[in-house]
Amino acid sequence: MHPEALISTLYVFLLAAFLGYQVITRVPSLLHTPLMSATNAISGISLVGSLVTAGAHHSIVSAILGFVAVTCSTINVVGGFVITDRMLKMFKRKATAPSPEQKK
Amino acid sequence: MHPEALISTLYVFLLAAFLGYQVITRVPSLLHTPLMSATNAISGISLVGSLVTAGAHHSIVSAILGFVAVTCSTINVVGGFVITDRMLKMFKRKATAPSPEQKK
Amino acid sequence: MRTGFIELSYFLASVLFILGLRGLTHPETARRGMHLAEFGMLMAILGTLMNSEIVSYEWIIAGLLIGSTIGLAMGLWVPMTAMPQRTALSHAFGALAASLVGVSEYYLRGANLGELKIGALGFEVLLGSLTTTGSLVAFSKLQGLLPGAPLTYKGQNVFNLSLLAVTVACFIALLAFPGAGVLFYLMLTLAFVFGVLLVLPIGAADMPVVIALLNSYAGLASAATGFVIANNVLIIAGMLDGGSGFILSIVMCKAMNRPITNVLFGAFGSVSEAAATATGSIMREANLDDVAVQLAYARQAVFVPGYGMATAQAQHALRELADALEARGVTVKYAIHPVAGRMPGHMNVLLAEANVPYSQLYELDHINPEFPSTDVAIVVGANDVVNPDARDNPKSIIAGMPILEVDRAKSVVVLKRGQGKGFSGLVNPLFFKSNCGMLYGDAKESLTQLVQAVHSA
Amino acid sequence: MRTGFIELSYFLASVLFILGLRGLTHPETARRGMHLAEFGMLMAILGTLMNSEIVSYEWIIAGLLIGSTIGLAMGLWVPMTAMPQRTALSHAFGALAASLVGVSEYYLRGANLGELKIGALGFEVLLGSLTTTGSLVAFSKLQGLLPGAPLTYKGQNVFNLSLLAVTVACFIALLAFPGAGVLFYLMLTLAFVFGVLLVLPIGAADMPVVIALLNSYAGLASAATGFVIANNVLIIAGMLDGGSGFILSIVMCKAMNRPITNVLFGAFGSVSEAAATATGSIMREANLDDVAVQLAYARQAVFVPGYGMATAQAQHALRELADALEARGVTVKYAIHPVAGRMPGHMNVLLAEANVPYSQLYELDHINPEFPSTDVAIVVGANDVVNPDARDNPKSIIAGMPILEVDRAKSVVVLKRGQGKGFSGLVNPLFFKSNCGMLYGDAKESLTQLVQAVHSA
Ligand SMILES: NC(=O)c1ccc[n+]([C@@H]2O[C@H](COP(=O)([O-])OP(=O)(O)OC[C@H]3O[C@@H](n4cnc5c(N)ncnc54)[C@H](OP(=O)(O)O)[C@@H]3O)[C@@H](O)[C@H]2O)c1
Ligand SMILES: NC(=O)c1ccc[n+]([C@@H]2O[C@H](COP(=O)([O-])OP(=O)(O)OC[C@H]3O[C@@H](n4cnc5c(N)ncnc54)[C@H](OP(=O)(O)O)[C@@H]3O)[C@@H](O)[C@H]2O)c1
Repeated sequence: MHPEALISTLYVFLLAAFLGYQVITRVPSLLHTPLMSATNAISGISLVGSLVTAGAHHSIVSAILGFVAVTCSTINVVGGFVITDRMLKMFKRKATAPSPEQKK
Repeated sequence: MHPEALISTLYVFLLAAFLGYQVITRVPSLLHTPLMSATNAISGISLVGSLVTAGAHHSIVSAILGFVAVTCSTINVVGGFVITDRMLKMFKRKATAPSPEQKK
Repeated sequence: MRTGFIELSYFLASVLFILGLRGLTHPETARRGMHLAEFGMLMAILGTLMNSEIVSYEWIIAGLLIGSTIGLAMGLWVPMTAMPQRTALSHAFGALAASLVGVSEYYLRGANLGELKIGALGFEVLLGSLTTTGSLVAFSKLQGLLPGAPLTYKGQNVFNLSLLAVTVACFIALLAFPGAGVLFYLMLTLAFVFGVLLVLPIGAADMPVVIALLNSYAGLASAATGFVIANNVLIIAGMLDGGSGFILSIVMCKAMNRPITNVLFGAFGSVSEAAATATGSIMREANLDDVAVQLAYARQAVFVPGYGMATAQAQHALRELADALEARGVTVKYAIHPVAGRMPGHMNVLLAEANVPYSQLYELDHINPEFPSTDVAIVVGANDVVNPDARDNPKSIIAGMPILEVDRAKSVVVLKRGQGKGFSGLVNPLFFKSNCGMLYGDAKESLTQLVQAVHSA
Repeated sequence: MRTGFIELSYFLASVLFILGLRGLTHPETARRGMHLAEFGMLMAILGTLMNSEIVSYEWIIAGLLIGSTIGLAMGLWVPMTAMPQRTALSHAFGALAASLVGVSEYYLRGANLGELKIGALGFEVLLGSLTTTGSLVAFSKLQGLLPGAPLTYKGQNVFNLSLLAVTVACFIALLAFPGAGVLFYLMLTLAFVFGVLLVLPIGAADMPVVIALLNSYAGLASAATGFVIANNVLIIAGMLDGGSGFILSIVMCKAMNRPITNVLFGAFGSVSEAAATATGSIMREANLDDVAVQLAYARQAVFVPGYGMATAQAQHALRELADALEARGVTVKYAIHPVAGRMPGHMNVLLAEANVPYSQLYELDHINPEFPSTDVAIVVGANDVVNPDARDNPKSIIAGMPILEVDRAKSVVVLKRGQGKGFSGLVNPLFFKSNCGMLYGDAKESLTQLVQAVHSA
């Protein structure tokens, strides 16, 4: 890697760490379970690595490793997003029967 | 610039923008005036550009431009930090004479 | 041109992931946020598929198809109560993927990677592998495939530390001799073994913290992959993931008032007998019809759900009871402790499943001042989170943990099956207080009966 | 090695800047945060001085010395009431520095920069230049060197827009012919002129929003410089600076309930006569001794400071009054409107200067519910922020702006010099209410007299 690119990558790392911290601490405990499955789904982005490994045909070994990796990541992506949506769909602010107190 | 480095720089830009937004929106209005002078001081970091311009002796024109830029940035850095500290020193949680209510 | 498009898709994906997680700061915007993140993922995948290094698509399509099928099945059918296990399993998948990409990269390029990349790659493989096996053990414990109790033996910590030292030594040696495949595969194997040994001595009840920690490892492994293949979106997503795991583990430890080292090395839950203190007085059994009448004529009732509600799947019955009471004009509130249940946000998601609006859920700080003016507090399978010892007895092992102060309510009814202890294995003095009655039985059954009794009250 | 150290210093500076601003989220941690940021700045400067491109230090040392002297003098002696001007001036300095670095870069390397860098450089010079002159005009208006009233003429907006179009055209042409110096210097000149024309038609009272906007431009210019010289810390600091300006301008516009376009092109404050509505009834003058007695025997008094307190420098006198009242057992609270005064946080910093603890300062949402149970509300040089028309009269030009509802207090006393209008030029129906009395005179004098009267009450 070009040294300039490496340095910038370190900055990306640093800023992403700070940003992750800032964003996640704002998630209310109400949504902590969906948060877990959402980050899970997003971490399936490692697909961008495994897809290339699976398709590059450098050797059969790497193709198989890549295939397993693609499968695993896809499970996370699809499963994670589906489950997150399933959960979030359930959160409602108002009941069908109105509840007397609405503060929080 | 190397294209890889350029791309990473764009990411730095993106993340810094998000991070700036997240961090600044958490500053309470109580501290908005110090915030203004603090960011002002920090923006004096453009010194890192002007110092090189002033010292590189490529030509007398650029040296003078650099000199003016160094002066301006230094005013901001020193003035900004001094004023911010002057203000922040004044913010006190408790009065010398205790105040009856402390909630907020 | 083509790389331009690929890079653009990654950049867009990064933006959308960040926006997506920001959406989670509020339940109103959460779903839209997730749709953005989904779209970002699609972009990134499509972009990657345009990569000119990819020459054949069979393996890719097979992987995507199988993965989607399994993922969809898991996503649709895993019950809400099994979330902790599912999360553990998915960390295993994620970490395995990171680890395998690393292995294949090493297999292909090995010695030609340069010191820095070898470093990142070793880090990725190390973290990925130990997270894989660690998460699998956590999954097995939670699913009941392995005994939940801590598995300890003499000298365990010393042994584990030595193993870790050897693994790290391999890693360092690899930095010096990047070409030495033996070192790499030895490190890989040791990391797999270490993951198992790391999690075995931790009790099932402490798994949530472990899972969150493993989550942050998995995130770091992803970020390291990003370094290796010079891909920024991976770094960003990895750090977001890692940050979430890290913060959730901190939240849990804080809410339990235990340092993280105690969770990891304390083998908590293996000493349940010793903690039982003599309390002298007796527990009063409550009569179901009495409780129903009490509830029916209360002004305000507060429900305190805990782990027992989750195991009994009693959330729907609880909601029905709330409906019945509200129909009679009783104000009903739910008090949610941050570590009630076995997972952050556990109670919230179960109650949401049962259609309880989140405006009725109250956090610790908001509900505690209300207990003195509450007529009846119903504790549904919660124990530790309402243990007044945490507040009153500085010698208790949970001393300092913030609790829901139900003992200050005018009267308390506890729904549990018998003399079972909570997660901490402590005796709960609440149960012996004069304003507290015990309603024995499975939470779901008790609640269903209560609903009928309220209707006829 | 040397570049390694330089890069490390920049990296550290970035971390410290972020941590420093994060410190500002709480007054307890704010000072420590700033010390971190100061240390980061020192690191970055020392790192830069090691740059091997630097061959002579005379100009550098001269600049640093002169800058530090002026900066220190300004920092120590600028009074708190002159903060808005100072801020405007410092944006001019910052933007000028960015612009000059850009000019010198173009002067030295010109055509050899490549399209992307020329783009960033043009952006930097454009924004830097217009911010420089714009901020100078803003400074002059606030300092009274230029008339504060909006300077408008027919066709102004059209003329300004055309000028902007020509400037942007130069910029685009420059992208195509990076070597054409004429284009560059023409663009530079036009940007300087445009900055002046942009700010001239805006009234002095609207300057705070303009200053915040110029702040965000200055930040963007810095970030663009970062692109040009490939320096990440500049990008980060620039975006933090820009973000702050952007957010503050939004906060102000929201609190005034005016869209930003209205601020920029509305020439607000030039139409004060038209807005005066007939109110019919009369204003009641209050007697100083009556007010003192009322205060002395109140249970709770709320002080509402506004721009008049700032101009009268009455914060110390106000604090003395609070002390006198508290000594008699009266509960004193300060109600702070987000846009009271002429700068975000203006009142907070003035009251802090007068030693008022910030736990006594209450924001809109916290104090409004308390007015009905407040015996006396003292309005010290505030006007618009307590104008009930904003709430009651949907046709008012400030309709929808959130206000401090002093009119709901049991009684209100307004300290002002005479019939002067507030920033918006509106008549304030509050002054005509039956529970409201006017105490005419300079705020500082009135307050000092009140203190004495309370002592002898
Ligand atoms: N939420 C998290 O993130 C998290 C993470 C790590 C650790 N923890 C720990 O988990 C604990 C959670 O506390 P908690 O109060 O929710 O639960 P708890 O202390 O584990 O108590 C659960 C109670 O539910 C009863 N129960 C079990 N099954 C039941 C059923 N089917 N019907 C009725 N009652 C049933 C049990 O008594 P019987 O057996 O007599 O029925 C027991 O008293 C805390 O100590 C916390 O530190 C939580
Ligand atoms: N804070 C910000 O960030 C910001 C930014 C942009 C715009 N603004 C605008 O500024 C306004 C602020 O409202 P405000 O209520 O604080 O002030 P205001 O509406 O401008 O009213 C100031 C009042 O103070 C009186 N006054 C002036 N000098 C005085 C003295 N020496 N002693 C006593 N009284 C004196 C004036 O009446 P007399 O002349 O009769 O004495 C006037 O009624 C809002 O309209 C807001 O939108 C604020």
